[in-house]
Amino acid sequence: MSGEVPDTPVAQVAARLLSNEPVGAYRHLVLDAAAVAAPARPGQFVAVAVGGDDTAHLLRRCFSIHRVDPAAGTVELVVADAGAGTHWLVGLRPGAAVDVVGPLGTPFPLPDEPTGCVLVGGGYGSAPLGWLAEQLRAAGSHVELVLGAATADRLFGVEAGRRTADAVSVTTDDGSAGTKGWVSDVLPEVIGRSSATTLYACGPMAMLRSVTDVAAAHRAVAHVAVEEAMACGIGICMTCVMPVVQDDGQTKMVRSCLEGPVFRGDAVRWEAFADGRCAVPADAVGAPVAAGGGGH
Amino acid sequence: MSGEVPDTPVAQVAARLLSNEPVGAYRHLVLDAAAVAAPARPGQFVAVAVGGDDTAHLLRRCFSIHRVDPAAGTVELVVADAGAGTHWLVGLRPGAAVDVVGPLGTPFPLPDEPTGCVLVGGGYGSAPLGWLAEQLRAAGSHVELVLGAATADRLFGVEAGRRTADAVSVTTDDGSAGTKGWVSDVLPEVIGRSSATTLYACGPMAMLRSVTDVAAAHRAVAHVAVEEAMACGIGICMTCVMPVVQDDGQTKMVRSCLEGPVFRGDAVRWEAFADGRCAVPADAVGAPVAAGGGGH
Amino acid sequence: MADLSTDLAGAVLPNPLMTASGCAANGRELHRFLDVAGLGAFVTKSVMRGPRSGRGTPRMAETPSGMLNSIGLQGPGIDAFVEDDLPWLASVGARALVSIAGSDAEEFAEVARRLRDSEAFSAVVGVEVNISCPNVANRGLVFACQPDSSAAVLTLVREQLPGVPLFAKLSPDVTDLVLIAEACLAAGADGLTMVNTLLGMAIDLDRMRPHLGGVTGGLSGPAIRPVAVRAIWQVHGAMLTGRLRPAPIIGVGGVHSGRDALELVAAGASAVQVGTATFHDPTSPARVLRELETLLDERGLDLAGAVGLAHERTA
Amino acid sequence: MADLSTDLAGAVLPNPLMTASGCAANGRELHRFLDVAGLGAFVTKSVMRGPRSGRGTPRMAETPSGMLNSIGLQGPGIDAFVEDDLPWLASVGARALVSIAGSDAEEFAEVARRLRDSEAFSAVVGVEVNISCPNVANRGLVFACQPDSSAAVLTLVREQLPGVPLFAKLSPDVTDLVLIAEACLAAGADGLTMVNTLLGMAIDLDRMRPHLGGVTGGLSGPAIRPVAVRAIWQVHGAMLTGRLRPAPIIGVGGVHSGRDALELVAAGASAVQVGTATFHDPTSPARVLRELETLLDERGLDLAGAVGLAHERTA
Ligand SMILES: Cc1cc2nc3c(=O)[nH]c(=O)nc-3n(C[C@H](O)[C@H](O)[C@H](O)COP(=O)(O)OP(=O)(O)OC[C@H]3O[C@@H](n4cnc5c(N)ncnc54)[C@H](O)[C@@H]3O)c2cc1C
Ligand SMILES: Cc1cc2nc3c(=O)[nH]c(=O)nc-3n(C[C@H](O)[C@H](O)[C@H](O)COP(=O)(O)OP(=O)(O)OC[C@H]3O[C@@H](n4cnc5c(N)ncnc54)[C@H](O)[C@@H]3O)c2cc1C
Ligand SMILES: Cc1cc2nc3c(=O)[nH]c(=O)nc-3n(C[C@H](O)[C@H](O)[C@H](O)COP(=O)(O)O)c2cc1C
Ligand SMILES: Cc1cc2nc3c(=O)[nH]c(=O)nc-3n(C[C@H](O)[C@H](O)[C@H](O)COP(=O)(O)O)c2cc1C
Ligand code: FES
Ligand code: FES
Repeated sequence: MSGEVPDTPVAQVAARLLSNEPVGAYRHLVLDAAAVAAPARPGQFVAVAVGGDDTAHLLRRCFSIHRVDPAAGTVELVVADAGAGTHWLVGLRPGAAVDVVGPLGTPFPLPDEPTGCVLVGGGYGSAPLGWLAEQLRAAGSHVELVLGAATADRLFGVEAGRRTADAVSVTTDDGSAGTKGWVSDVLPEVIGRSSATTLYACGPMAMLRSVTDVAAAHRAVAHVAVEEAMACGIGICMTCVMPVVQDDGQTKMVRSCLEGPVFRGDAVRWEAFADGRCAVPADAVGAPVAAGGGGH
Repeated sequence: MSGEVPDTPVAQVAARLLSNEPVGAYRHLVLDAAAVAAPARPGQFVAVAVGGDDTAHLLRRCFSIHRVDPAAGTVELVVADAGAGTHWLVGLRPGAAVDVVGPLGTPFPLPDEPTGCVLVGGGYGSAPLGWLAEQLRAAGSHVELVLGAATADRLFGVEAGRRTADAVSVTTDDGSAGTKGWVSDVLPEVIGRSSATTLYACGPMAMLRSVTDVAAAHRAVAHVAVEEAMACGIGICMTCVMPVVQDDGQTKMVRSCLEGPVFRGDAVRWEAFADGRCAVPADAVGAPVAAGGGGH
Repeated sequence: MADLSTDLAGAVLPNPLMTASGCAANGRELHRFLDVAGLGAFVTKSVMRGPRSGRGTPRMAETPSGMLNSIGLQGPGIDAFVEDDLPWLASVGARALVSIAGSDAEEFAEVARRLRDSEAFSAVVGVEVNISCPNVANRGLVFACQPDSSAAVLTLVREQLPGVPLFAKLSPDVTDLVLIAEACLAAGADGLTMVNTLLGMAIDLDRMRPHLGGVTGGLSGPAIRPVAVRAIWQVHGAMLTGRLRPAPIIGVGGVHSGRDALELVAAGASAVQVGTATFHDPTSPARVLRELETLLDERGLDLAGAVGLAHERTA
Repeated sequence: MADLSTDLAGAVLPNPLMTASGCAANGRELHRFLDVAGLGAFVTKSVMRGPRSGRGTPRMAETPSGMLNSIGLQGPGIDAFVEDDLPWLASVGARALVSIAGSDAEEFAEVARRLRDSEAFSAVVGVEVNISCPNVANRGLVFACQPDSSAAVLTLVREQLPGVPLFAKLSPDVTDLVLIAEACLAAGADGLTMVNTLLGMAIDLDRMRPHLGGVTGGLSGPAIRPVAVRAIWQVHGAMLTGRLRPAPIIGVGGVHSGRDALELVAAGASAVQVGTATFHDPTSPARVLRELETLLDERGLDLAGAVGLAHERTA
């Protein structure tokens, strides 16, 4: 809890929902939230209160910012109807008020010089990639997108990507669109042909790990946006931690809402993650000496 | 818990809200709930789930049935925006689904022969009286209404009453409509001039008690519909009890959702009620011998 | 199709779903909404020796995802119960798990005796001993607060009811639940029902005084489910490690859906009661049963295979 | 305008609102949303001797009107805390109520000593001793489960911090809270903070295993408010009847609004902490303060006059 709190602006706003349209298996939400839109950068997220005034759901739900329009003051999200909270959210009608906190977390770091970039998205994880692609291309980088999902309807941003990026590759687990398989199956070829030095990825943990591996194999750097369960989104609860190697070489359990969600892929201790859990590596700072450890 | 469960029909329905219009300080709700409408009689009530799927509000809210139209299958309610649950309910738009259980409780007993009847309502308590008045007049009784409220906008059913009943008297605490004062101020005169033998009342406890007193002074019988806090509305929780003298002269703590809400006024042990509480009379069956008594 | 039957210390029930004591009266009221004979068992309101008026009102307060009650064990007394309520349950074919209570151990025993001697006793599949009620002899502290007072009750009840499946209903408001469970099992309980309500309270802010007539009350509903799951986990875990002898647990606390019921089962419950949720939806016990069956089917599990399963899958 | 000031065993605070330990990190994070110096006190995350990684994930589960957490007391350790966090709190003018923890009584004392010897100690208005954490010497049972282990901690901490207002933070998961309170006050605590989380648990139904990395976790949020009100009521009541010596109580548990805060105050709390609600609304502690002020104004009460008021109005 030391020293890492950003001094960038963050706001809590009663945003008005301007539109809510289906897009494949997801819903595309546009919110009127100027104070969030203005400072936001790709990779950051918002934390949204769900369920209304008398809800039994206490915790905010986090969503990557799909894009913002600072001039219009809008913030856009792509939301999967996953459980009770998202179900409520995607059921809102335009005009409804939505309590939004943001922008939160670290953005994708942009390269100092134009370079070859590959942006990898899994499912709704591709939500922020179009916006990122635009910024990268505007700064002169070559940008290719690799978008994967379980099925065609769970792909997001393919059409828009074809307009924005230099090329788009698609994979689906079931082959219902693009190459049958995983993004990691096509990624080496894409990196190779575009001589990419920088990868950006957003999606499930397993995907982020394999993107990191492929990047390493190609001497590229991967910046990955993770998705850990978050109770607060603003750095005060310590629920969203993961083991990340620090500059001094030590592994710490760091808050992915504050020091992430974007991390360097090669700094994440992937081997600690298994079957929906993440263990504290034995060499992490302050790791329990014996089993147990206790206390809340 | 013995023997008193009615064998009249009761239903749980996902009712559709057909309309929701303001009426004075209240909202008038019309629900499509044929299975509730068909068997309902004036004095009975419904128990409505509030707050939606993910609500923190577990308990149903109870409302007198304003009237039903068995042919149309509609049930009408008059709802005051009193707290969180009613606030949610009055905010629903037509088309919404409302989980309704009913009809519940005892109806107002109708006289065997035509007679003089005075119907007394306080605030939204007058909701069921118009419907009751129609039934009484159809059976040949003379019906007068006495409607009171704190302020003019909290009166309900005055206009409709003038069409239905033989006469309508109005009181308000602040004099903003009708006679300034309480219903009990005008009631003696109304009873006297109409030679009423039967009173029906619905409203706050203090009003029901004074209606009972006035009735006794005029050798009339008062049937009062009470409003106790109810957790279930269907007789399974024992929260809604009040001390009522039984036919055998013994006082029992009876469930007002099952053996009420309509009781003979002279059977209710009014002296047990004070300042928002109701004590168990010392002579009630099974009354605690020492203080405490314990257990849930 | 999952086999839903469950063996509760000899009482073999076709399915594990039950009402919870005090949340379904004695059957007739709920029978308007669901067939009480279709439940694994119908659990009656705790009955004492004589008729009881219960406490004054207000007896309830809604709380976030829960409620407080201070009913004060209102009921007709054991004689009226065995004359009227139990025969009715028998007449519709319900399996009755009869909940009994007392102000001292002797009253429990007396209630048990009169129950045993009653005509409709054949409808009784077991007796639930509600030791989470106040012990007059001990400053009104509930029996279930202490191992010795819990054991005293179970011993006397056991004597009256040889061969009848006996479940001790525990309060979660204790420092060490396993100790109480141990005392009950040693004194003759065949199994445990967990949990009764948590002691709670609400303030009436208009009058700045306790809201409930009984001042404090019992907290129930989904709000307490995590406590119920933990209690069942601890006690079933103690059985797995040998600290307690194995015995069936009936889970109760905050069950509102089949998912909730499966949580209690996975933690170690062989049967599940639905209490407060029935106030929200009168068909809850039957609905939860259907939902639980679907969840078990989806997982390819029989009920017996799901009981305590989460213990096997803990690293 | 209501006088909101409160005297906590000599620490006179301009208002009774505080963050809750572990629900506001150490100040900087929340300072983006509200001025932490505007609160009666800022309560820091329980700090131990050395840095601690805490537990693996998942560390949280949402539950009806509440949540479970198994953080495992992650933190930088007392040296980093006094070098970095405490000076920051001092620099913005916050009044710090520093929460300390330990695996044995000696660790508590050591943390207290290093705190006392630190440069920014002047920002400390009091110390909250989190005895609701596991005692390695006693099978990992929390200190606050037993009077003697609670007293042992308080005695050693008291020695290190003469004259500093000392609050023992109690767990509600005990049979007799008054006993624990008594032991803490006798051992040198100036007051009590009540309550810490309830022990709870959730099952991951996809994997049929405990959801939390730590298996069990602490239940917090509005769901537990009735338990907090009851705990405060019991302990303040014991002070009124002379069973306990009078001492200030800091209330915590499920406060989400000014009405909730007033419930705790009316039950006997002289100050109120807002924990989990801050996750829902980062401005909660400041908002609750405003709402509480309005409610007191409406009732013509000063804070001091409202503390424990419901006891006077009980029949
Ligand atoms: C930084 C970040 C960015 C995200 N971006 C998006 C996005 O752009 N689009 C999108 O649809 N979803 C996104 N998610 C996932 C989204 O937050 C979850 O789908 C959502 O929280 C599920 O809530 P629920 O109430 O529908 O499900 P429930 O299962 O009812 O949720 C129960 C609890 O678990 C948490 N939880 C459940 N699933 C997840 C998950 N996958 N990740 C984190 N917490 C979870 C919830 O927040 C809640 O506290 C993101 C998550 C994070 C952390
Ligand atoms: C038989 C009966 C008939 C009723 N008829 C009507 C009617 O026709 N129109 C109408 O507007 N209201 C009627 N009420 C009152 C209505 O039920 C309450 O206004 C409503 O329950 C308040 O809920 P809330 O969530 O808005 O308030 P909250 O204060 O948030 O409710 C909290 C809890 O207290 C209970 N409660 C609060 N006020 C009352 C009350 N006055 N009576 C009973 N329980 C209460 C609620 O049911 C809930 O459990 C009737 C009540 C009963 C028992
Ligand atoms: C209104 C009410 C009355 C209750 N009465 C009893 C009772 O008589 N005997 C008993 O053992 N438990 C009683 N209980 C406790 C329940 O049986 C159950 O243990 C508790 O409510 C937790 O389950 P739930 O969350 O599903 O309601 C009562 C609970 C409520 C809400
Ligand atoms: C995520 C989380 C972490 C907590 N960490 C601590 C802690 O370090 N020390 C402590 O004394 N209490 C801790 N608590 C308990 C809270 O301070 C508080 O006592 C409890 O959550 C009840 O209050 P609430 O319902 O307002 O959250 C923690 C609670 C939560 C939810
Ligand atoms: S989500 Fe609370 S610290 Fe990250
Ligand atoms: S409201 Fe439950 S018994 Fe009457």
